[in-house]
Amino acid sequence: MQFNQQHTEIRRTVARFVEDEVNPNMEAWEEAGILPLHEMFRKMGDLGLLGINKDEACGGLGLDFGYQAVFAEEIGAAHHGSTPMAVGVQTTMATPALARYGSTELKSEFLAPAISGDRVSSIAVSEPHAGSDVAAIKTTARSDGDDYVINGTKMWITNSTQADFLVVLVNTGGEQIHRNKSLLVIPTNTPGISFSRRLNKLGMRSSDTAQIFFDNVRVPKRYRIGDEGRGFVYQMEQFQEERLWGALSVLKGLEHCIDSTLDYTRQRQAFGAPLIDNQLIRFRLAELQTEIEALRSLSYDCVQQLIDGEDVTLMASMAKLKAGRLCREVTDSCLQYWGGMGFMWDNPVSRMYRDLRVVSIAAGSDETMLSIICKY
Amino acid sequence: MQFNQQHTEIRRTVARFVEDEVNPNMEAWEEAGILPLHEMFRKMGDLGLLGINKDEACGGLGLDFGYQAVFAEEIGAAHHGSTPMAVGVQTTMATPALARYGSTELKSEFLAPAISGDRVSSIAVSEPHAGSDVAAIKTTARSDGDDYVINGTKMWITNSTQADFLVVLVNTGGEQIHRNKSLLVIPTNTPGISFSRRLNKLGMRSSDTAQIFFDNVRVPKRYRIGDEGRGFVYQMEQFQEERLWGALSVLKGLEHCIDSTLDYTRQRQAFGAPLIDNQLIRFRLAELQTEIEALRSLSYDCVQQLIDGEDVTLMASMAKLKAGRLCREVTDSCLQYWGGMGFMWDNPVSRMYRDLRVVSIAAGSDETMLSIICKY
Amino acid sequence: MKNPFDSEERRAFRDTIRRYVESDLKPHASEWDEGHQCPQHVHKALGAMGFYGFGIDEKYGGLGFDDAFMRAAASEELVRCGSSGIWAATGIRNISTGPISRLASEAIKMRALPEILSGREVSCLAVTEPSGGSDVARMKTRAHRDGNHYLLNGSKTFITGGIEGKYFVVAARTGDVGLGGISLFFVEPDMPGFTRTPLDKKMGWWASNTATLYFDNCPLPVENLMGEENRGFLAIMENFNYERLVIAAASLGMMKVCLEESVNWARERQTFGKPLIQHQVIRHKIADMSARIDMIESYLNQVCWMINECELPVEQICKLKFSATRALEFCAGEAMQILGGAGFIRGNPVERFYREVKVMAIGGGSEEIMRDLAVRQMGL
Amino acid sequence: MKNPFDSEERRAFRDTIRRYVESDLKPHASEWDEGHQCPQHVHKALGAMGFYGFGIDEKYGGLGFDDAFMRAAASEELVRCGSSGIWAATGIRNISTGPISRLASEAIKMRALPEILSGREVSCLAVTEPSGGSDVARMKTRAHRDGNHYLLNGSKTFITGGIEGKYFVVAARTGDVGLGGISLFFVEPDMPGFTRTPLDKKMGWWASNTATLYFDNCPLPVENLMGEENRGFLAIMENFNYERLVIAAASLGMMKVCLEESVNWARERQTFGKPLIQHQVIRHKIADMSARIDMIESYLNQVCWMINECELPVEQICKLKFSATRALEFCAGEAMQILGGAGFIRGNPVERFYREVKVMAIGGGSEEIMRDLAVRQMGL
Repeated sequence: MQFNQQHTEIRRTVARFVEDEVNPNMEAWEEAGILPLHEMFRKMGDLGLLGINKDEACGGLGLDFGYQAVFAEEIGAAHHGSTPMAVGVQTTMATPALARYGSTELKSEFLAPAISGDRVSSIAVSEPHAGSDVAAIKTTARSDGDDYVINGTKMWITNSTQADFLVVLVNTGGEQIHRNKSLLVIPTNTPGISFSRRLNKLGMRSSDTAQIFFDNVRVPKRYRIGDEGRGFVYQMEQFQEERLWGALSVLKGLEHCIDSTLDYTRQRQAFGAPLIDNQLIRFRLAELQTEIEALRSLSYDCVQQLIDGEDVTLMASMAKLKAGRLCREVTDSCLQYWGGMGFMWDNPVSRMYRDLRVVSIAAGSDETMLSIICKY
Repeated sequence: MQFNQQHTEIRRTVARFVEDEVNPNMEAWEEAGILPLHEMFRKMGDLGLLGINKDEACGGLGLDFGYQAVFAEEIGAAHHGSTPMAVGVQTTMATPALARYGSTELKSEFLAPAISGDRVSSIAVSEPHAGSDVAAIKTTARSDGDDYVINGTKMWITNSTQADFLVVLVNTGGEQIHRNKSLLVIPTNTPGISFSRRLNKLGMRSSDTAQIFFDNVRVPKRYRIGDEGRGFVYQMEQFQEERLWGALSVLKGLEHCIDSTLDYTRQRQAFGAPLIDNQLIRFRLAELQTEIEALRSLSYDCVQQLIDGEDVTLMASMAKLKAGRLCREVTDSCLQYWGGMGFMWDNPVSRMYRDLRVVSIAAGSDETMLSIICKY
Repeated sequence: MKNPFDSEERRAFRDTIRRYVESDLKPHASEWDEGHQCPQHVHKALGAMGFYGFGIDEKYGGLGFDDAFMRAAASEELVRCGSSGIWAATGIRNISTGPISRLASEAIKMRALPEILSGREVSCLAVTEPSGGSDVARMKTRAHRDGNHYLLNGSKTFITGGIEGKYFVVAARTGDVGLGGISLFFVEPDMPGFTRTPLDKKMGWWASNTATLYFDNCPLPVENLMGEENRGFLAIMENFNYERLVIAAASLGMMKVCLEESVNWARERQTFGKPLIQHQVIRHKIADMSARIDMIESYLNQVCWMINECELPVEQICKLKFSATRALEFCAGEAMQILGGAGFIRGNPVERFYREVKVMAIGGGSEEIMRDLAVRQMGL
Repeated sequence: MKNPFDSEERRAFRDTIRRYVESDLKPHASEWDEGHQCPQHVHKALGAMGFYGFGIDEKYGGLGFDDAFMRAAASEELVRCGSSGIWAATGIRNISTGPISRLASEAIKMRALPEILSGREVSCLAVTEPSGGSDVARMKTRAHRDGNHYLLNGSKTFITGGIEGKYFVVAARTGDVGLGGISLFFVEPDMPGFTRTPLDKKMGWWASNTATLYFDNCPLPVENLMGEENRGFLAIMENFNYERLVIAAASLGMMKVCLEESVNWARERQTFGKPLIQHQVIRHKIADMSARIDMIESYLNQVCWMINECELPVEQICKLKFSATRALEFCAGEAMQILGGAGFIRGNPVERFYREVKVMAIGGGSEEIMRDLAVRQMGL
């Protein structure tokens, strides 16, 4: 990928936002267990960051995914995993299908305010008994005149307790499991929707995650994105950007782990010399830097393919897989060199160790990525 | 990296050469323990492949390193490691410093016939007690009027028993170990040079490797490449292309391991189903493909940096390190799935398992790469 | 696996602990860990079972014998409650009772040991300093002789149980820089100049409290010097060996729980139309976990046997310790992966153990220090 | 490490083999391996030491007792000559003597066993087929009853020692498809229709010959049926357990050689101004190798104890086998890396072991098959 002046501009804007608005408040949000999403997104909307690759008609910048990729990479400079994930849900997980297949009316009602930062969105696919196995979901939307009536439940839904609307994958009828699903937009104030308490998680503790229950929830059919029965295909398409976001948005966080570990091991004395004088530590960190750089190159190549309109399923799955593996390897190795300090709750590496463990699990587990790669 | 028509043209020429001239003869060469280098290089010279990124004045094509990279990748389609290594010595290990810093006279005497394929070249840096630790070499060149008189020995020298001339790193005087070395061209028919028997190696068995002894070998000072005392710096520079060659030239060989393993496990039945139906095997091969693709992206990025005139020391070391690691991991994992067949000497994966083991050792060991990366 | 070194007594001791863990600890482990406490009745119950008494004379309330197999079994069984924090809050006691029973004056032993060994009071060993980690040779806390007292100055950190501790064994410098100038002192929190603050935001081990201790001209009667002046280093070193042994044993117990939880979940959970346990990658993960558990168990038995029968096998203890925590790291990681999203939600032992892996790998000497030490012990 | 299960007899047996290996095999191992031979006097000398006699009655020339520890010790010591090919050429004998001594007719036993156990003749087990690998259930070689004979048709491959073999135990199908239709036969090479060709271009194990056998209407007297018809599968399976045990033991011996060679080289070799052994990465590699050796040794002892004292621990044997070959792979790879270019030149044991790793990992059941089997044995 080649970067031009405008890429650099976006990179600088995001970097400043992270430095001024995210990192100084991050510890307080971790303590509170929730992010002030409406406030945060309005600020980002004002900066034009929530619709970089969305249509200008809806308030977006109309740029290609390469610019969005820069945004993903740079928002990853946040010193915890929750902010990049929450932002990713808003721009790259819940809204791509809406932007691509939604009616003009639906887009002006939901997409435009998501881009301006006035409305918080969330994507609801997983269910208690269907994680990576998306085709096995059980939530149904029964046709009733001009409406759908939705029943079921969705699990592990990020941003959900603050969301103004959800994009939900449901069964709309038929036997063939890849052709019987649709994507619906459901405002969270619709009667019949309820939420579990916020789930208590190993990491990503600033991020609100909940289970959602649908009890005879009624929405008009015009809230459906695109064609009936095409929801599975739309979601699979949408997954590619989600996975690519996953890979891009961890790069800086992993590098921050290495950098802070380098700083620490340079200061910390043991046996009469700085820790970093141990060949083993230097070598290990060098090797991890190599792996992160390989992930970056792989992700950029994939972004370029996406821009060129090619099928990125293979490359995006590879990038996501490698990201998941690295998140575990890098955080684990770095933590070790902090000794007892690494065991403290507020340690930067310890936080990433907890937060990024989810990368191998969410948006399709490592094993699901491997399944996809095998089929190519 | 972007590829144009001319890249594709070179790729096709090399692919055809490997298919017609290398792979049908490879088994016989392995048996004989030597490659017919003069014959092979003359054919390649006729095709214009030995000076892709060398000056047109010396018979080269005058193209940038990107074209040479395509050549490196494609020659790696050979079904053993010896041919890519021998060719790499000729084009990318022994001659870059000569092309860059040699006098016009020296280039027309040695570089031009190396490009046309009339002369075989070899690079002699390692010594029995100085492998990766290049600064510790002991071979000396004493100044005597207009001549140098060389004494010492060089170890593990590829192509050496067939070489017409050697590029040799020697000590030319002074204390400072990074400023007391020079690169000399030494024709192998100079009196006082002798060779050990061909070394018997774990792999790379078509490649002739020997120890070289210099006993009062006299060459004129005009055979020196560039300035006296700059040899260490020239060699370090030359190493970057060598290491990048190392990474690029294993890609196709590793993919061949995977492809042949895929073919085999599709055919081979066990417990009533093809081996490939085992999820574990599919997943493992998918993961390895991912790693190879990451190495390719990393190598291409480094090639682009080299073309752009940037310092590639860091990226080339990373690419070489990752190549060394992957050579072990891929061949080892693939071999496993062949069962007893993989243990046979002529098995394609078994050969690569033996041949490519040297990648983690030669041209600077993995640990040396790690040392370099640490310093950046 | 059947244990070649089993005996009637060892089986009975293990069974006693196991039954208590199953009935009295397991149902509450999650609640206590989240509540940052380990109730006093747990200390007392373990005391009554002899958990703290190895190698200590009966007249002080000890067992009057020692046995490496029983020490290991006690730790292995205790962590099966699902929180190694509860084990840390109780089991780590033994690193301070060793020096007290060997080195303290008769009066101190008669006063303190029965209190500690019965579980009524908590004792702690204080070696690590804020600036030094495992590097005992650079210890900065000093004790100056002043008439009938030593004046203690400095601070200690990462002291497990330090908030509730009643008796402390504190290492301080009384001589020159280096390993030869360290002495051990018996210190009590009501002495003037002694203060402590909690280190309460840890990744794991929530059931156990951790303290930083500060000493500001704290006056210690000369009788509180434990053993000879300037000879404290060896006493600390000996002690580390037992700490490392029980860390390996506790890691083994945690690995077994990870495997059991994985198998239970994999049998229950359906994906892609069949139980998770029927997927070959999951089955092979289970085989790998089980093989590592067997290897660590065999190695642990070998080392216990050597401790009982031969000289203290320092080299093997080091290698056992880092091998066990590497294996634990592998098992906890694989168990998390098998449990998927369910493992990420707090309240299950796998999630808790995943957060507790690193303290096992670092505490008692990090894996790196263990390798350095092992190679030196090999005479290289 | 000191072995808790050592006894006078076991020590004496191990010492005898060790002394012989040191004085008579080690000096020639490289030459024999490169020369693709293992001289007959080696077979005989090992026979005289009782190497082939475990579990076989004295009247046939056997030892009259069995002991898993001694079986393991013999293999561990033998590979220390520096070529596991020599071990393969001799030690793998035991997989055929087991079935012969349990199942063959008295006449065959009296005739063949003394020849084999004394090392005068070579015997082989022939199960694997060109199309089937480890998949016994799909065996294609058939034996049809025809009057007083069975007519044998088919082929077998990867038969260690098959070129010089005088006696063969051949598995063939006499019944339906599946595991229930396999029988074992005693076959001799002078029978009509028996031919063999060498598989001589192997990556390693050069000292041992390997054959493909062809049977073309080969007539076998009915007395040559070993045990009951269609009951051969279980006999093969039992046998595999001992084969896997000794592969693990041989792997342990190879790992120890890798470690010793690494330490010796690292002490001698100077890089960047100091001996290689002073570089921390090299020291930690050595610690890691040593820890894995200890773990495998401990696990092997545990399994030997279980074989002697309990029921055959099939689950543990599977896990031990793949754990041992994984560890060997690690040690051989690290040793190669420490030796650098010197390790790449033929003639040293590390180079040879590196080429022999995979046959240990595949022979007797691949690591993958071992994991599948272990999980099934765990009842999952």
